Amino acid sequence: MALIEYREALGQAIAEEMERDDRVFLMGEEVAEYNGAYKVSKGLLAKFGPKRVIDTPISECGFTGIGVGAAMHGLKPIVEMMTWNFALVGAIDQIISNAAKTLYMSGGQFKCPMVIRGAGGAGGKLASQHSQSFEALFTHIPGLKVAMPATGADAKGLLKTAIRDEDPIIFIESEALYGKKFEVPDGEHLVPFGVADVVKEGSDVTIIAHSRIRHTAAAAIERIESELGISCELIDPRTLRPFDIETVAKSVAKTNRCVVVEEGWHWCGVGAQIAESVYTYCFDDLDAPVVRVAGLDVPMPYNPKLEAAVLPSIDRIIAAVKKVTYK
Amino acid sequence: MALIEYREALGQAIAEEMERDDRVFLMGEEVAEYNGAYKVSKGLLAKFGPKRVIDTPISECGFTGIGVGAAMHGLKPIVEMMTWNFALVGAIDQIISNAAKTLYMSGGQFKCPMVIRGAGGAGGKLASQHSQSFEALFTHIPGLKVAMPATGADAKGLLKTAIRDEDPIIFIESEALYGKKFEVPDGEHLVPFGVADVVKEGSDVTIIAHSRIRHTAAAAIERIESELGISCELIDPRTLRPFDIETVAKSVAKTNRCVVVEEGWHWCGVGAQIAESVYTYCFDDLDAPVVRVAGLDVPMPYNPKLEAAVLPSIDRIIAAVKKVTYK
Amino acid sequence: MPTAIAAPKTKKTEVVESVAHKHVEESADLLLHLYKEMMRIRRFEEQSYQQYQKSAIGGFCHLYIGQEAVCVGAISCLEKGDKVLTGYRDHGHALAMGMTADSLMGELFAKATGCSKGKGGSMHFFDNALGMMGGNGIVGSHIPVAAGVAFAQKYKNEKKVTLGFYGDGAAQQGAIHEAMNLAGLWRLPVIFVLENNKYGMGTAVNRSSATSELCKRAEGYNFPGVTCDGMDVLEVRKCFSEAVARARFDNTPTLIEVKTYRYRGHSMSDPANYRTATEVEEKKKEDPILMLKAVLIERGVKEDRIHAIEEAADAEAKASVEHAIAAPEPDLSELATDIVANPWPASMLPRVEF
Amino acid sequence: MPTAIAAPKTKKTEVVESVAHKHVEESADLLLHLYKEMMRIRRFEEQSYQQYQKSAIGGFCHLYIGQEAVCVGAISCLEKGDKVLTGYRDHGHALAMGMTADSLMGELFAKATGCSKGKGGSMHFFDNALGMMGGNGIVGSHIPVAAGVAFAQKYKNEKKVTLGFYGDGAAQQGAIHEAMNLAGLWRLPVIFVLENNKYGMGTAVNRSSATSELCKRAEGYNFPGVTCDGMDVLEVRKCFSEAVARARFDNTPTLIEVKTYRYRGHSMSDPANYRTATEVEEKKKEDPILMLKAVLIERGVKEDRIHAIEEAADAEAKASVEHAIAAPEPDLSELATDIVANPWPASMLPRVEF
Ligand SMILES: Cc1ncc(C[n+]2csc(CCOP(=O)(O)OP(=O)(O)O)c2C)c(N)n1
Ligand SMILES: Cc1ncc(C[n+]2csc(CCOP(=O)(O)OP(=O)(O)O)c2C)c(N)n1
Ligand SMILES: [Mg+2]
Ligand SMILES: [Mg+2]
Repeated sequence: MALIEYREALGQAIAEEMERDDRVFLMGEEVAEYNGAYKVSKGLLAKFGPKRVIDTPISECGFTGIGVGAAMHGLKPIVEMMTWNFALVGAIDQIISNAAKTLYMSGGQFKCPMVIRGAGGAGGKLASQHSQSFEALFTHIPGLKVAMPATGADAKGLLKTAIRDEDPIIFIESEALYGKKFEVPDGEHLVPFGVADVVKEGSDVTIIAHSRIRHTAAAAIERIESELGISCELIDPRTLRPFDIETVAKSVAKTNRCVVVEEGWHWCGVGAQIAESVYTYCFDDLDAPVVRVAGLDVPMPYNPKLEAAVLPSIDRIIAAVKKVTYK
Repeated sequence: MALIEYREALGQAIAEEMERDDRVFLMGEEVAEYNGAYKVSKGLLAKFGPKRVIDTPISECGFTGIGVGAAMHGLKPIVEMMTWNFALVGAIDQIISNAAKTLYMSGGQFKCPMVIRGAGGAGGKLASQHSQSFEALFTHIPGLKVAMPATGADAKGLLKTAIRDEDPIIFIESEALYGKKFEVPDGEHLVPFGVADVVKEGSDVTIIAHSRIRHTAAAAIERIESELGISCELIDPRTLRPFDIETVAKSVAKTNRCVVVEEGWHWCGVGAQIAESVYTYCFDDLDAPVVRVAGLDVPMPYNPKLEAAVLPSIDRIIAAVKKVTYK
Repeated sequence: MPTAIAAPKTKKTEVVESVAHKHVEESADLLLHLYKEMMRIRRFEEQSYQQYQKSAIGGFCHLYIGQEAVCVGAISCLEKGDKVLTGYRDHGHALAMGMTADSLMGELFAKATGCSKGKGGSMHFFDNALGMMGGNGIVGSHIPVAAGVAFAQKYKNEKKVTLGFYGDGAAQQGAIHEAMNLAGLWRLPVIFVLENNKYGMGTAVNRSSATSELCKRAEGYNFPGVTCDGMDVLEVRKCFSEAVARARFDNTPTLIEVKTYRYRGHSMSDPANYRTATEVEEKKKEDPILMLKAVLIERGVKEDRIHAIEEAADAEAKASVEHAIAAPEPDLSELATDIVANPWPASMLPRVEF
Repeated sequence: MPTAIAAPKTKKTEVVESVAHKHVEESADLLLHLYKEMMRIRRFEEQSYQQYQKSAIGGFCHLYIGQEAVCVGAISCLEKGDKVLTGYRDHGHALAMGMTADSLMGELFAKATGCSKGKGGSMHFFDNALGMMGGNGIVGSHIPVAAGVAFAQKYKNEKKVTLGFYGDGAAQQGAIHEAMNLAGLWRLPVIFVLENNKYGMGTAVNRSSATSELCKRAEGYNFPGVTCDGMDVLEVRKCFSEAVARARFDNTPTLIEVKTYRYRGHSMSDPANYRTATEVEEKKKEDPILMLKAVLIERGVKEDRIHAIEEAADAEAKASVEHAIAAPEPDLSELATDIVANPWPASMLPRVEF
C-alpha cells in the first residue's frame, strides 16, 4: 500500500500492464512528451519509448479508429480521451458503430479489446462544453463495458482488469479526483467488473453513488449519522455495465430505502436506470420511493456559485436522505 | 383530413413552413434531386428551388455545423440526418457541444433555432449499425428538445411546431412508419411539445409507448382486452423532452398499474427514466412494480427471426400486462 | 487470397514475390485468374439481384457490378497476411479475398452458414482467416480502422499491407481526412482506395466534392496520390502493385483514386433517375470483363477456356443459392452470443432474456 | 469594430471601402489604430494573467500574447456585419471586434456584467451586436459553424464575410476538412484562418501534421490557400484585405495560414517544457507590437502619441479589473435561464429546481 494520487494509480496500472503484455500501448493527445494533460501517463514515454506511448494529433475520430483497427488486428490499445467531452467529434462513432459492434456483426470473428479512457465530469469552472458526465450515453450501448473508479485502488484495479479484458471498455475517470490521494495496493491488484463495493455498511438507507460523487455522499453520510442518527449503507457500483444488482438488492432488502446519487444530468441519467432496477428487484422491500440526487438539467455555468448549485452537494444528499426516511 | 403516408405528412409540414417563412430551408444528403432517401422531401426541390432545398455531401459534422451557424445568424435550418445512426460521425458534437450550449454559454445572446430530423429505430433487416434508437442519448441533454411522432398527424403537427420553435429540436422519425398511411389534417395543424396523447382510454393498466412501438402496443391492447378482459389506457408522450408527467400521473392514479414500452435498448433507455418518473410521481398509486418492455440489450442482428426477438413484440407486451396485473 | 497465382514463378522471399509484379509480363494464368475473379463477382451479384427480387434476401443490398476490376486488380497484388476493409458495397471484395460464394450467399440469406452467422447481412462480410475485415455500413467510418490495422501490422513488424476501400461520396467525410493525416504522419502501410464511381447515391461527385481531382488531396498529407482507370484490371493491378510495394517496404501510404462506374442503382430500391440510360450504356462499352476478355483472345487464349471460367462462375453462384436455401437459420440462442467476448454472469445486469 | 478607422477617407459605398485597403498607403491613423488594438490585447492579457495567479479567475484561461497581430490585422479588414468565430483562445479576437475590456474581465471574474453573464468564462466570449460569435472550447468544432454563418450571410444576400480562426492542432480535425469542402463547393464567404503558432498544447506542428505546408490543403477544396507572417500586422492586413474582398464580392473562401507564435504556455497550468527558452526569446525579437512601433517611429509618429496609447491600454485593462471586482455575481436564478429560448411550463419534466 502506498498513499498516491488517483492519477498515479492509473499510471501504475498502465505501466504494469504494458510491462506484462507487449501488445498494450497507449495513444492520445499529449500522453507522451507532455506526460499527459492530467499527468496520468507521467514517465511512461521514458519507460516504454515512442513506439508504445504515442502522441496523436487532435483527431479523436481518427486515432480512436486506429485503436479499433489495431485491436481487431491483435493489439491491445489504450486510447486516451483527454476528456470525454471530446469523444463527440467522431470518436463516439468509432466506439458505438465499430468497437461495440464488430464482434457481433462479424459473427464472433473479430474481437475489439481496447480501453478508451479519460477524464469525465466537471473539473471546476470549465463551463458547459467541458463539464459533462457522459456515462449514460455509453452505458446504454450493448457491446461496451463501462467502468468509473472513485478511488485510487479502484482506479488501478479496474484499469488493470479493463486492459486484460477482451472487449471495448469505456473507462471514465474523474477529472476532479486526479489530484486526490488514496491508499493503493502495490503491484498486482485487480478489481473485477460487475462487483459493487460496499463502501460503508449501514442499516437505514442505501445510498448508491459512483465516481467522485461517492465521496460527496460519504461526507454527507458522516453528517447524517452524527446529526440525524440515520445509519447509511454506501454502495459504489464501480462499473455501470455490467451492474451488480445483487449487492444493491441485498442492501435494500436490509435498509428498505434507497437514494441514488450521480454527477450527471438527472433526466435520463444512469441514476434513472439504477433507480428503476431497484424498484424492479426490490419493490416489496421499499418503504419509500427511491430518491435521486443528480446534476441539475442545465448546461454547466462557469460561475462557481452557480456551478456548485448544479452539482449534487452534501446538503442535497442530506435532504434526500431525510425525504426517503420521511424525516 | 386526408389519408396519406407518414412521410408525406412530414413533407407537408416542411412545405407549409417553408411557404410561411423564408428563413426555413432544408439541407441534407439526397434531400433535393433524389427527393429524399425516404422520400420525405419529395417535390420540395421543384417547389422551392435549390437555394432552399439543398443536397449536401456526406459530411454530417460539416453540414450540421452549417445548420448551427445558419441558425445563429437568423435562419431556420431543417437538417436531415438520413438516419440517426449517421449522427455519430460528428453531427452529435455539433448538436451537443454547440446547438445545445450556445444560448447558455453566450448568456442568452445566440439562439439556435433548428430542427435536426431523420429516421430512427430499426427499419427491418438492416443489421446492427443501421438499427439503433438513439433517443436516450439526446433526451439526456439540456438545451435540446426531443420529439418522436408515431402517426401522420403527429408527424405533421409536431414538425410544424418544431420548425416554429426557437430551439434546437431533435426530431426522430420512425423508419418503419414512413410508408404507413394515416389520417392527417390539411393545412394548419400544430401539436404542442410536452402534451402526451391519450391514444385510448382504459381503466386497468396504463401503457406508455412512443414512436412506432405505440402501434405494437395498440395491437397488443386489442388482444389483451378481448382475450384477457384487461382494460388498457395507451399514452404516447410524443415528446421525450419535455415530458408530460401530468397526463401520465393522472392515468396511473386511475389504473394503478403501468407498463412502459420502447424500441430502444433496455439498459439506460428512456423507458428507465419514464418508469422512474412514474414511481416518483405515482408511488402511492402503484399496485405493482412498473414493467418495462424494451429492445433487448444486443446489437441488432440481420436475421429477421433474431431481429424480431430483439424488438418489443405483441407477445412481450401481453406478457408484461399479465405480469403487472398479476395474471 | 490469390497469392499462388499472383506471383507463381518467382522465388519465395517476400521481397521478390511482391516487386516481381511490376516487371513480369502478365502470364496467361494471371490474366485468367483475374478474369475468373471478376466473373465470379459478376455472377454472384446477378444471383444476389435475383434473390433479392424474390425477397430471399432483405435489408440493404448494394451491388458492385461494373466495378469488378477495382477490387480484383487491387487484391491480386496482395499476399497472405495483407488485409482489406471496405464499405457496405462489399460483395466483390469478399470474393476477391477468397471467401466462398456459399459463405456470402448464406449470409445474404441470413443463414447460420453465412460468414457472419446471419448476423451481419450484405454490408458486413468478414473472414478473419482470409484477412477480410468488413464490410462497414457507416460511410467513411472504416477508414481510420483500416489505418489502425496497418498500424498494428507495422507495430508487429509484419511487412504487411492494408487496403481501405471507400467511395467518392465517403471522401468528403472528416474521418478520411484524419486517417490520411495520421497515415502520412506515422508512415502506415495503408492504401486509401477511393473508388470513384461518379455518384454517392444520387449525388454526382461534382456536387459533393469541391475538387475534381480527389487524388491530389494526398499532397496535403505528404504521400503520393494517383489515379487509375478502374475499368482496366491490368492498369489497376499495375498501379496497386507499385503502391503495395511502397507500403510494404517503405511504409508509404498512397491514395489511389480509381475511376470506375456502377451499373446498377445505389441499392436495390434506387431507380437511378439521376443519370441517363445513355450514360450507363456508354460506360458499359468499357466493361472491365469484356475488356479483359478481348485481351485474353488477343493473347490467343482459347475461347473454351474462357467459356469454362464463365460456366464455373455461373455454377458457383447458382450453387450458392441452393446451398443457402438448404442451410439452417441461426438458432435463437445466437441472439445473445458475440455481444462481448468476455460476458458477465447472468446474475449481473443488463441481462438478455428471450 | 474599427470600420471608421479601417477606411476613413474613402467613399461610403461598401465596394469602395473594402477594396480601398489594398491600394491606399496605410495612414498614420490606421497604424495607430492597429497599434492601439494590439496594445489593448497585450495589456488585457497581462492583467488576466495576474488575476488568474490571484485566483480571481478560474477554469481554463488561454493567453494570446504574441499573436496579437493576427486577429488585429485580420479584423481591421472587416466592416459592420462581418462575423468572427474562434476557439478558446479568444480574448484577442473579442477585443479586436470592439468588445470592452470590462465585459471580458467581468466574464473572466464570472460576474453578471460579463459578456456572457458569467456563464461562459474565458473560452466563451460572445457579443451579438458586434458580430463576435464565440469563443468555442471544442477544438475545430466551430469551423463548420463559421461556414454556416457565412452560408446565412450569402443566403440573405448580405455581402458580408465570416472569419473562422483555429490553430495548427485543430487543422487535423475532420470537422475542418468537411467545412472547407462545403465552403469550396458552395462558394461561401468564409475565411479559414489557421493561426499556426507552431504548437497545439505541447505538440509541435510537425508532430501533428503530415505536411508542413498546411495552407496547400486548400487546393483540395478548390480555393486559394496562402500564408502570411503573423508577426507583421501590416502583412496580415494586406493578406486579409485581399481575401476579404474575394469573399465579399466573389464568394470565394480562402485558407490563410498565419505564421505566429504564442509566448505563454498553452494554458495557465502549462510550463511549456516542450520548447527552449531560447526559442521563445528569439521569437520575441519579432514581437508584433515592437515591430509596429518601429514602423510608427520611422513614419515620424511622435513618441508621446505612442506612449499615450500604451497608457490608455494599461488604464483600460486595470480599470476592467476594478470594475470586475466591484461587479455583482449573477443571481442564482440565472442558473435556469438561457437553457432554451422557449421554455416549457414547470408542470412538465424535466424540471430545474434548486
Ligand atoms: C455516415 C453515413 N452517412 C450516410 C450514409 C448513407 N449512405 C450509404 S451509402 C451512401 C453513398 C456513398 O457513396 P460513395 O461513397 O460514393 O460510395 P458508393 O455507394 O458509390 O460505392 C450514403 C449517403 C451512411 N451509411 N453513413
Ligand atoms: C475536440 C477537442 N480535443 C482536444 C481538446 C483539448 N485541447 C484544447 S486546446 C488544444 C490544442 C489546440 O492547439 P491549436 O489548434 O494549435 O491551437 P492553440 O492552442 O495553439 O491556439 C487541445 C488538444 C479540445 N478542447 N477539444
Ligand atoms: Mg460513389
Ligand atoms: Mg497552435
